[in-house]
Amino acid sequence: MATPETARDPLDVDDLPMEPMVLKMGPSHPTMHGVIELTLRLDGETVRAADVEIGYLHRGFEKMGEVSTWNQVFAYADRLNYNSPMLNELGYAMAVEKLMGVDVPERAQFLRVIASEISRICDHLTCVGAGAMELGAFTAFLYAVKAREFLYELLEKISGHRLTVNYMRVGGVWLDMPDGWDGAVRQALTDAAGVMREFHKLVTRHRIFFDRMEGVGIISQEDALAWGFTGPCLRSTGIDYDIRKAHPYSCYDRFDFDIPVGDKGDNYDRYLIRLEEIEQSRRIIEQAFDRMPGGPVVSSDPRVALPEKGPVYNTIESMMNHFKLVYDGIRVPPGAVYSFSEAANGELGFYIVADGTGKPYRVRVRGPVFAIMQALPQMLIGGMIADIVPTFDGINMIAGELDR
Amino acid sequence: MIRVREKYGDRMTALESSYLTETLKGLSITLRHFLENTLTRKNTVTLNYPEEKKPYPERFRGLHRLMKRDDGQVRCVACMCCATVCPAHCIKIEAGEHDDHRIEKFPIEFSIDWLRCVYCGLCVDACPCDAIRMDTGEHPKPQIDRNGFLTTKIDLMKLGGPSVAVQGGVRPDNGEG
Amino acid sequence: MSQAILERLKERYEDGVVETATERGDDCAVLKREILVDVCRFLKDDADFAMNLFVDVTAVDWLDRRTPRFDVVFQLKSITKRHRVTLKVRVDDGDDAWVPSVTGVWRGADWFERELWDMFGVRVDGHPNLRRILMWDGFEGHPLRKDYPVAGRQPLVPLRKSEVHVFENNPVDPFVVGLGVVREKSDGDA
Amino acid sequence: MAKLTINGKDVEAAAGTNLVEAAKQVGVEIPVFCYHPKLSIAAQCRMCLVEVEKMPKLVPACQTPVAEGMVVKTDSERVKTAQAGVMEFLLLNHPVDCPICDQAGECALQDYYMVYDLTGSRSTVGKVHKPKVQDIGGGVVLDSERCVMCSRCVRYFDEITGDAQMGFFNRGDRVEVSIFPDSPLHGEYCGNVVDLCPVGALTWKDFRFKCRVWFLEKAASVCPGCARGCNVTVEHNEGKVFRLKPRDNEAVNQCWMCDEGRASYKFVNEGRLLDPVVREEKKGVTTETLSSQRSEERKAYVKKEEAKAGSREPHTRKAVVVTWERALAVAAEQLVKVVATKGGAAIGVVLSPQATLEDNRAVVRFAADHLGVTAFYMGGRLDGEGDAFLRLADKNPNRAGVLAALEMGAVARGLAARTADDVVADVESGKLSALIVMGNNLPVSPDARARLVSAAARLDAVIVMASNRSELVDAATVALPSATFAEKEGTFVNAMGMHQKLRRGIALVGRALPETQIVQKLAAKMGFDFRPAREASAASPATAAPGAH
Repeated sequence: MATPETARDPLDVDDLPMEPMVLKMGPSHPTMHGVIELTLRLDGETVRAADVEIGYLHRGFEKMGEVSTWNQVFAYADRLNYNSPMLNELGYAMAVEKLMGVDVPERAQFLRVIASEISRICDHLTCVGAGAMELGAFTAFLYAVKAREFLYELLEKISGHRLTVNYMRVGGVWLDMPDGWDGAVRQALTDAAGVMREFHKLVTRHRIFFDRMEGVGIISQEDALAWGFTGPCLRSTGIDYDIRKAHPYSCYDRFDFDIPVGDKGDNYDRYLIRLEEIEQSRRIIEQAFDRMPGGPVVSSDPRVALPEKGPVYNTIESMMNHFKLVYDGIRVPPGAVYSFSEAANGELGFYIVADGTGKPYRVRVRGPVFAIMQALPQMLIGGMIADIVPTFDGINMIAGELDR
Repeated sequence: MIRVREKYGDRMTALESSYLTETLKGLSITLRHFLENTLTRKNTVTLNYPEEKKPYPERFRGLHRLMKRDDGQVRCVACMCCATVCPAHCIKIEAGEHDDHRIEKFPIEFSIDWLRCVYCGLCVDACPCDAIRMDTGEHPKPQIDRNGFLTTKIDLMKLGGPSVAVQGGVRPDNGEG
Repeated sequence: MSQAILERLKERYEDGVVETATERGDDCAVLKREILVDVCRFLKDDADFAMNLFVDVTAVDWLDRRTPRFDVVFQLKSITKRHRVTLKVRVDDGDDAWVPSVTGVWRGADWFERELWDMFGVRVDGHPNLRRILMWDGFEGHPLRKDYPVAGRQPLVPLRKSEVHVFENNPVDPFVVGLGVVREKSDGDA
Repeated sequence: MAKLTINGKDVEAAAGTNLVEAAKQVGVEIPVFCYHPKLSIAAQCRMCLVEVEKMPKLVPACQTPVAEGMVVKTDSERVKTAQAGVMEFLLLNHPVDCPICDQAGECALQDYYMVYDLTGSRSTVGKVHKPKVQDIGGGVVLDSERCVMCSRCVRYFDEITGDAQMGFFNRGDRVEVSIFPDSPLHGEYCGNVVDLCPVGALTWKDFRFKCRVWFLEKAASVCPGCARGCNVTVEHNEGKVFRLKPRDNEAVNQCWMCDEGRASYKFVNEGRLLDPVVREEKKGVTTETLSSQRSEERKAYVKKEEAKAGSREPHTRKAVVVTWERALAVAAEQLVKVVATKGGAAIGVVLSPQATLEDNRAVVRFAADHLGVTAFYMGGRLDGEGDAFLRLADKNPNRAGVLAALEMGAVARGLAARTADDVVADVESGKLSALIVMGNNLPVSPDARARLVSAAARLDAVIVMASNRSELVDAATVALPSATFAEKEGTFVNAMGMHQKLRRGIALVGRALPETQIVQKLAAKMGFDFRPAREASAASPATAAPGAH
């Protein structure tokens, strides 16, 4: 890493005055994972100051939530962190269920965890793959995308869509897994693991990659905490904080998995953590399939879940129940809760307020990346302009959950 | 807790930092893939689109269709459940009185704006008559202008087929009197 | 554990704590605005509580339903102690719509407080850089207020020719920024 | 007064109060189908069964008067079982009709099911079927299958209108509510049975299938149909009014409304004058230029005009849709000319008892103070039928308001409203050379109206502020679109002298404006300093009390 001291020779300055330069990077620079704008003040190639301007992808999620029914919000929640829609849905569903006090059936919990972990793997694959590509390893990126493709197909099989899944509902999930899905998941995970081994061989120990990741974008433990880091970025500084372990939710307490942590808080740590978390997610999924209980996949509470179609077509009782849920929505009792879960980038929090009607009074999303992005200038300053790319990737900014 | 640096290695070994071994290792992987893909296509994951197409899975939510009654009339009774539940407000229905008293109500017009639709499938969940489905397995085709995506009842019914579900208003025991 | 926080706060601040409640497992203390920063500093520094992670701040607009109008809601968490607490401050509309900044306690509150201002028009007193964050400069109104219409329209913004960019983390030298690369405005030679 | 407890809450109620009403006082809802406060007690739906201490059986709350020391439970297991049982019976033969039933969304069965039942069907046999979609007259459609036999409609005709028109027929599960053979519903108050029906057995033909009720937004308003001023809610969606429903007001209409009133919203949606129109002295047909009409309305209008053009000679004045700016400039110019040459006495102002008190007052003050007008006439609609119950012969909701507005504007000037027939006479005699008309038409005979229209062609200015198209609008030199009662805030003063507030429902249709604003703009155009909203009465509900003006 180029430190300010080595970046320029004081002797040169005398006869060649350095000219500070302001560079606008973005709002749609190719390496910007979403639309944001960096304003950099450069001293040669060294970043002296940086500002982040966000909000380009603000779609008014919270405002839309206030005019949607509780179940309609899932369609918007999908589009927060669009790399891992299942994790957003899980976070939102848990918040509503916490406020309502609904019990979610076992099998639905397991399906949620499996779907979420597949989403987490997808997210990490995108992050490490894109990171490799931005450092020039295009082949490696294609391998990661290939592995992700196997998983997207699984999501498509269970939910109907790859990205805009809309799979979860308050009180459970949309449908049980299709026949043979578990076998397909195990197969796909094995295939993906094979691809990832190759990916690993291609980049992890390659010196070009190593040199550009190692020691770049360092953040200390204290700083990370002060800025409100969570997720892989916090763990890269050596803190083993993972909400799945610290505050187990859904059925995570039943699975055996490890939390990877780094030492230095640099990009290489973040890369390795993501690589390792893919492995751990695989472990969770395999255990979940081994212990998958039977039973329904959505709550049997008629105030929460739509009744089955057969009775709806044929009996007035279910028909009325169906109608009330459709036009009135789920009636969530008045109150407010904050519910949080471990999304791919850290703590995804939902603070929801209900006023007893079928629509949320307020839906607040605390996206993990929002807190992390504020520290980006600190992680960039002092580094080279080329270091922006791996650091930015290591944060894994997703404009969807940053701007909401 | 796993310390990733312990597991994956912290520093470059002398061999690794020579570029050579790692580059050769990488090249061997890509070369193997290159040969495999050109000679056998056994492990190739790409398709020669559009000659080869991958079928959508069974649950894929594609274009909507309106199901029909046994006599070919539209199944929908314009109850507006789908229009109510749609988060994108893309369904517009105009209800009217049907001549047949056993049907009573039917949609004079039923249009979906496929550009506004987010393909969430809530309308299918919300339909109490098995009238709207998204199981065509097709995605919207490109159109020259926006109006091309505004689909009417006729188009939606063309995609539709007979429904096997027994519907509320008309039950097997629904004789006269 | 977090029940203990509420007890401790009540004991320590007496009248400053307006009320405490535990709702569906969430422990919440409603504070008077004056003691907010003090409470935050105490919760962060106290070894028993060690609220080292600032999670979130947002507001709820109770237009026409309650007075004061806004609940400003803080979520705090301790990573070491694995517990958390919700703090609320009630502020009213107009001149009263302000809270003190807690950026002095947790730096990470910075953007969250800017968002609070941007979305609700609740000013954050003592914030180092209180600008809009998700909306653009020149946006009229505060979108998450209940009286802002869902389909609200905004006037067009005039095309910006160039502007002086003041770096937040290095505000000494302003620079003129336009399209692409623009040189320093000041006549200095750096 | 009797003291009792309901669900552990102390209640104090007057002797004779029944338990349903007593429970309401403490916010306890007892479900009812057959009970209605304005009807006699039937106690036949059994939905309101409650447990009273020391009574061996559950008792119907609607039929049980309060007594000192009573201990009532409405949420005990026994009561819940009874409620669920009643629901199960009621639903046993209920058709699976929610998708096609207009009541869905405001149906007592649906609402109660979610609270008091929530169990699936246990029936293994088919349902009993009865005739559906029967047009029983009076604008009411009956579906016998959906009926829960609460007899509210039967009792309504027995007790409120006094002409028994409905009854129960057959026995057991074949029982049906219906009209008597060959005697369809008649009378002017049939719509109330639709409101009374707790389920979808009786639906209102005019509203059927037009809009789902859960889409409707509601605004408290006053019926514009007659001088009674029945309190109503304007139910609207996306800028269209779909129905008027009565609102409780013991002093005016209790909870009833006449059928004529129910239909009195129609002019809000149909045949509206959408843009300011200026008529110029040119040969040509009026139709082509009215371009901004809604397409279907425009087609109908063109058709009508073409027919007219075939039978009569084309209008000599050409109508042009113009901007507000232009229309007001033309109106101002014409008025200024008349005032300058002939004085204010040559201008006649027709006030509208269809418009609000505020609008009339603004027009009176503008005309009297700034133009020097002394001739004010009462516009509105011709008298119609009245009866002893609600309907009054005066079909204008605000006649008293016009008089009040004149009185206020007439301080020390002795203004009075003359009849609309005087307008025709004064125009024909040449006493007036300009007219300012509020409202769509004049309450005169068709013959007199035709005379006025032909005489109006000779006038220097005919400025009409109207919400709908009419002959008078077609004869105007300047037609300004005004807002209807559903689009503005204001006050109606009914025949009893009660000031009643209107709340705004839909957004302004087309480019229409409330008359107050039109006059304000017109005055500004003419260079007057005119502020009609001095009292700002529309702003705060505190001024809604009678006598506040």
